[in-house]
Amino acid sequence: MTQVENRHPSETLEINFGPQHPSTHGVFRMQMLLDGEKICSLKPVLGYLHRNHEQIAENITYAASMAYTDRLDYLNAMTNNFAYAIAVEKLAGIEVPERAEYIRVIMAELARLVNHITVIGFLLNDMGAFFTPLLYAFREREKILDIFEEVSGSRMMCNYFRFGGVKRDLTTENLTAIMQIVRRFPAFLEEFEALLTKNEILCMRCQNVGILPANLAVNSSITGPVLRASGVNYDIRKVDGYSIYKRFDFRIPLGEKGDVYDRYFVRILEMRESLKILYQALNKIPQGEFLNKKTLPFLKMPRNFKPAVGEAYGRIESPKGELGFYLVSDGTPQPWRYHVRAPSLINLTVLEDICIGQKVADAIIILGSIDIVLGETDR
Amino acid sequence: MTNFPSKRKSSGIKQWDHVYTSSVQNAPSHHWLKIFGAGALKGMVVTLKNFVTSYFRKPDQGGIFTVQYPEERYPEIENYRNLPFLVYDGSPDKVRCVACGICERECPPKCIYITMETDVAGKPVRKPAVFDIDYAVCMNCGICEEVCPFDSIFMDHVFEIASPRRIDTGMIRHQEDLLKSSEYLQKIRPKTATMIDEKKRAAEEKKKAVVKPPQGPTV
Amino acid sequence: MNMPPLLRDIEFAVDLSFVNAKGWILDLLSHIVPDWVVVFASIVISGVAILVLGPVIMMYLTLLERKLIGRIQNRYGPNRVGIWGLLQPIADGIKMFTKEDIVPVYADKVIHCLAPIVIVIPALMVFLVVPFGERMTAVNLNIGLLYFIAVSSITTIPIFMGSWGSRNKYSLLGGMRTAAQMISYEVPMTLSVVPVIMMSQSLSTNKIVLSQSGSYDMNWFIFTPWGIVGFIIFFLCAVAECNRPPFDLPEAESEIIAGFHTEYSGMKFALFYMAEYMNAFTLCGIAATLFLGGWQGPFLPSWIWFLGKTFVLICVMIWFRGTFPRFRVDQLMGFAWKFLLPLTLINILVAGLCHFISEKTGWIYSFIIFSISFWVLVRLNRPWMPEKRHYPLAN
Amino acid sequence: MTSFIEEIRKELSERLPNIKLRLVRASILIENPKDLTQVVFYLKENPRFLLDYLSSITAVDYLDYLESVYHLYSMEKKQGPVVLRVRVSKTDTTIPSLIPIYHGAELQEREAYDTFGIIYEGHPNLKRLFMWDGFEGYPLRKDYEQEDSEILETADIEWLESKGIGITNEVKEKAKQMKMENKRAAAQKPEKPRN
Repeated sequence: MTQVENRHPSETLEINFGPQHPSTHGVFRMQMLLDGEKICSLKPVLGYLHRNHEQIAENITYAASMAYTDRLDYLNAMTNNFAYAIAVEKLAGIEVPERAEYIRVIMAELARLVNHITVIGFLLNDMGAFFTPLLYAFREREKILDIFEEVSGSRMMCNYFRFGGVKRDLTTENLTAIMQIVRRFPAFLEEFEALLTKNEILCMRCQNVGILPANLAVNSSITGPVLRASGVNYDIRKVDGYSIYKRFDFRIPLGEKGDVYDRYFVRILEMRESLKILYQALNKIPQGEFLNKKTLPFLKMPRNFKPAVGEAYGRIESPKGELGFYLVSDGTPQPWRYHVRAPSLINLTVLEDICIGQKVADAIIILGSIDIVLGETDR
Repeated sequence: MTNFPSKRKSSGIKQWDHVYTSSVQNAPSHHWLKIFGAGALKGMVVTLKNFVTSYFRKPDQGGIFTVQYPEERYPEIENYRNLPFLVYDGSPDKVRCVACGICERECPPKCIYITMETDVAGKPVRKPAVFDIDYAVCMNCGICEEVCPFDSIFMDHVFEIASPRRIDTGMIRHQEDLLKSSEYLQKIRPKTATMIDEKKRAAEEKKKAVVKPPQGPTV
Repeated sequence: MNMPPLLRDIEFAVDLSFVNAKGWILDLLSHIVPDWVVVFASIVISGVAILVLGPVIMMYLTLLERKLIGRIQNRYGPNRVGIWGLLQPIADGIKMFTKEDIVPVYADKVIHCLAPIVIVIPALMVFLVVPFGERMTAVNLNIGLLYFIAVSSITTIPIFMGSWGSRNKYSLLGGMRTAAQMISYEVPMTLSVVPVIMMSQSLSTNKIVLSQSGSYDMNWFIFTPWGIVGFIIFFLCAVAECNRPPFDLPEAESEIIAGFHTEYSGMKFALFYMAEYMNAFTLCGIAATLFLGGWQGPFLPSWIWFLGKTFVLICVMIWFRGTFPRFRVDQLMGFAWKFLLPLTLINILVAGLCHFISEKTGWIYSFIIFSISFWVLVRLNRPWMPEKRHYPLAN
Repeated sequence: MTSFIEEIRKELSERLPNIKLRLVRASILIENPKDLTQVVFYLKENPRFLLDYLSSITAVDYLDYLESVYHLYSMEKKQGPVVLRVRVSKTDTTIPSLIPIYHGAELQEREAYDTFGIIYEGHPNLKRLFMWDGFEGYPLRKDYEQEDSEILETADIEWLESKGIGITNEVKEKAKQMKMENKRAAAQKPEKPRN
C-alpha cells in the first residue's frame, strides 16, 4: 500500500464511478477521490441490486429457494445450486448416490470453466481490448451452455440440483459432448494464451498492479482465485474434500506476487486443472441412480420437506471463492434463517486497500480481476 | 463405466498431463519471444488467423459462430423450459388440470392464480374456472411442472412473447391463451409425453383390473 | 518500361481521368465566363470534391471497421441494412440526425456547441495537401508537410474545448489525457518525418512523392533502413494522434466512459466521430505519401495506388483495435518520450549515415545500430519487459 | 468435529477462566458479548488452533434475543470450522467489532447491522450496506413489518390515472386526504387487479 499525502481539497477531484458505468460489472459504485489520475481514497457503495434474497428464501420452501440461488451469481448457477444442495443435505442428513456426485462434479467444473473464461474476457474488455478476447471466450462458453441447456433446460438459470441428487440424468450423448469439450478446450486455451499471456501491453498493465499481500488476503477473508494468486494454498475442494473431490488427482496453482497478472494466470491454470478433473470424472462415472429415491416424495410435495430443528453451514469452492449457505431450521417447511456467505461481497473488502495509490485505469482492472457479480454481491 | 473411444490407449495421468499444461508458461527462457513486441505480434497473428478462418471454416472450428436469428434458428432442445402452459386432451374443454392449486401454492414468485369452477348448484367441479399466469412475474424455474400430480402444466418452448403492455392482453395470460393440445406437447417434448402416456395407460389398466367384478366361485 | 504505346495511352488516360475531367469543365467555362470566374470555379470544384470525399470516406470507414472487427471476432458485423450492410452508414446518419440534441444545464454552452464544429475544420483542411494521385493535389503548397503538421495539431484544442465545455468530470479527465497525449506524440511524429525531408530536400508533398520514383516507380522510402524505422514510428504516432486503440485513452469507454464526448449526442457526436475517421484517413494518407511512395507504383493508375496503400494502413489500424488492450496513461507518455523520441533521433543520424555510404554497408550498419539502441531502450524502460513468473502447483 | 470443539473449550476454560462458555449445537456460546474479542484473539494467535480465517459473520433472530454467529477456520492448519455465538437482547444490541482482529469482518458486520440492527462497537464505518441511509427498521428481524403491498401510494394513483386506468373517486379522495396529512400510504388497491 502506498501512502498518499493529504493535499489541499481543491486539488483533488471527487468522482463517482457508477452505478451506471460500463466497467463496474453491474450497478456498483465506487466513490473515488482523485489526485490527477491517482486514487487517494475509494469507497465501494453497494445495494443497487438488493432484493433481500434471504428474506425471500425465509418465506418459501427449501426446494423453491433452489431456483432463487441461480440468480445469485448468474454466471455459474450450477455451483450456487451445489452449495445450497450441500447445505440442505447437511441439515437434513440426505445421502447422495454415487452417479449423482459425479454429475455434480462435472457440472460444477464446467461452470468453473464458464466463469473463468468469461471473467478473463471481461477483464480484457476493461483493459480496452475491443471485445475480441471476450467473444473468443463466449464462443467456447456457448458450447458449455448448450450442454447446460440440454441437461437442465436453461442456459444460465439452471435450477438443476435437487436435494439428494440432480434433476435429470446425463445421457450418453451428453457425456460424449462434454468429452468433446474437454478434448478441444486445451487448443482454445492455447489460442487464448497466445493472444494474451505474453502480450506486452497486457503485461505492462497487469504486472505489479494491485498487489495483494498474502497476510492481508488471509486477514480479509479473501477466498478463491484471488487468494491463491497471492500464494496462499487454500482450496476448499482439497481442504474439505466435499462431494467426491478427494478422489481426483488435481493440483492448485498458486500465484507469486498477488497482482492482477497473477489473478489472470491462476485462472488460466485453474481451468486446466478443471479439465483434468473433468477428464477423470468422465472416465470414471458409474451407472446408477441420479437421485436419492428417498427424496422423491419431497420433489412432488416440497411442503412436506421439513428438516429437523438444527443448523448447518455448507460451503463449496465456487469459481469466485468460498460460497457458503448457513441454514437454521425450526422444523417447518420454511427455513428460519437462510444466510449466504457471498464470495464476491467479501472479496470487495480489500478493494480500497489495493487500489489506493494506483491510477484510475488500474482501479477498473483490479475490480475486474477480483471478479464480482452484482447479483451475488447485493443479493 | 462409460468408455470413450480414445486415441491414447490408457488414461493414465502422464498420458494427458502435458495436454492440460500451459505451453506458453512453460516456454523455454531462450525463446525468441523475448524480443520486446513479439508477444503483441503473436497476438496479431491470432486475430489475423481468426479473420481468415471466419470466411471458410465451420462454426465449431473457428468459423463464424453467431446465428442469424430470425432466419436461422437454434435447434430446439427437448428439455428447454421457458414459460408454463396447460395441456388438454382432444378438445379444449377437456382440461387435464383439476384446479387442485398445488402449483399455485408452490410457485416461488406466486405468478399463478386459480379458482375452481362451480356447477349450477354451486358445487365445485374439478376444473379451473380462472387460470391466470403472469408471464412478467414467472421466473421459468419449472417447479409447477415438477409438482403437478396430474401432468397438466408444462414448460413451453415459445419465447417470442414480447408485448408492449403488461396487464391487459399483455403478459397476464388467461386460461384460453394457456391451453394447448396434447399433440403439441408430443411435438415439443416427445420423450416426456410418451412417458406420461404410458403411465396413464398403465394406471387405466390397473383401474380396469380393480373394477373387474369379482368372479363367483367356480363350481 | 517498354509497354505498347496504346496501353500506355490508356493507362495515362485512366490515371489522369479526374484531372482531365476538371480541366474539361474549366475549359468549357472559359468560353462563356471571364477568367477570374474560372479560377474561382477551379477552387470550388476541388473544394466540393474534398467536402464530399471527407464524409463519404468517414461513413464507409465506420462500416469497414465494423465489418473487419466482426470478422476478427468470428461474427458477421452489420449485414441487415442493404446488401452486406452497405446502407448501414446511411441508416446511422439518419439516426444521428434525428436524435435529440442535448446540452447539459451547467455546460458552457458556446464552447460546448462550438467544439464539434471546430474539430471538423482542421480535419478537412488537411485534405488540401494530400496528393491523391498524379497532379491530384488540391493545393500544391511548397511547405505542404509543414502545413499538415501545423493544421493537424489544432485538433487538440477543440477536443479540450469539448471536454471543458461539457462540465463533466469524466470529460475533464479525457480532455487532460488528450492534451497530454497529442502534444507528446506530435514530437516523435514530427521528428520521424525529418529524414524524409532531408532525403527528398523538400517540404512539398508532391516533391516528396516524386523523389520516390525510380525503377518501376518502386524506389519508396520504406525500402531504406531509416525509412522502415521512420515509417513504424510515424505510424504508431499517427495511431496515437487520431486516438485509436491501443492509444485511445482520451475516449476510453471502459475507464472514463467516452472521455471528451460523453455529453455529446446526435449530430454533434457524429461530427466528433467524423473528425476522428477523417483524421485517421489523412494520417494514413500522409504516411503512405511519405514512406510508401504516395501514388507511385507500376501498372495501375496513380490514385488507385494511393487509395490502396492508405486503406491497407487503415486496415492495420483496425487490426490493432481488434487485438490490443489499452495502455495506461503513464505508460503512454513513457512510450512517447522514453522510447519513440530517442529512436527518432537515432533514426535521423542513421539517415545521414546512409546518405554517405553505400547501400549494402548502410543496411548492415543501421541494422546493428537499431538493434543495439532498441535493446538498450527496452532495458532502460525496465518494467516493460514481461516478468517471467513461476506458478507452483500445490497439492 | 465435536472433539475439536471440546478441546477448544477445555483450552479456553483453562486459560481464560473468567469467561463463561457454553456448548450449543457443536459450537461455543460466549455468555458475555464483551468477551468475544478476547476469545477470538486467543484462538487466532494460539499456535494450536491458528484460526486465522474468519469465514462468515451472520446474525439470527430467535425472537427473544439476537444471535451473532461466527464461522472461523484455519488456513494455516486447514482446520475448522469453529462456530462461535454471541447473544444479545433486542434492546441493547452492542457487540464488540472484530475489525481489529480480522479486516474481513468489515462488510459482513455492516451487512448484519443493516439487516438485524446489531451494533458492532468499534466498527469504523458502521453504515447501512444494502439499504439506503434513511431506511427504517431491520428487514430480516422476525418482527419487521413489510410495507403493505396492497396499498397504493399517491404517486402510484397519479401514474395509474395518467395511463388511463380507472380509480374510484373514493380512493382518490382518501389519497388526497392522506397527502394532506403527510402520510405515505394512501388507500387500498382497486379490487381485481387482474382483469
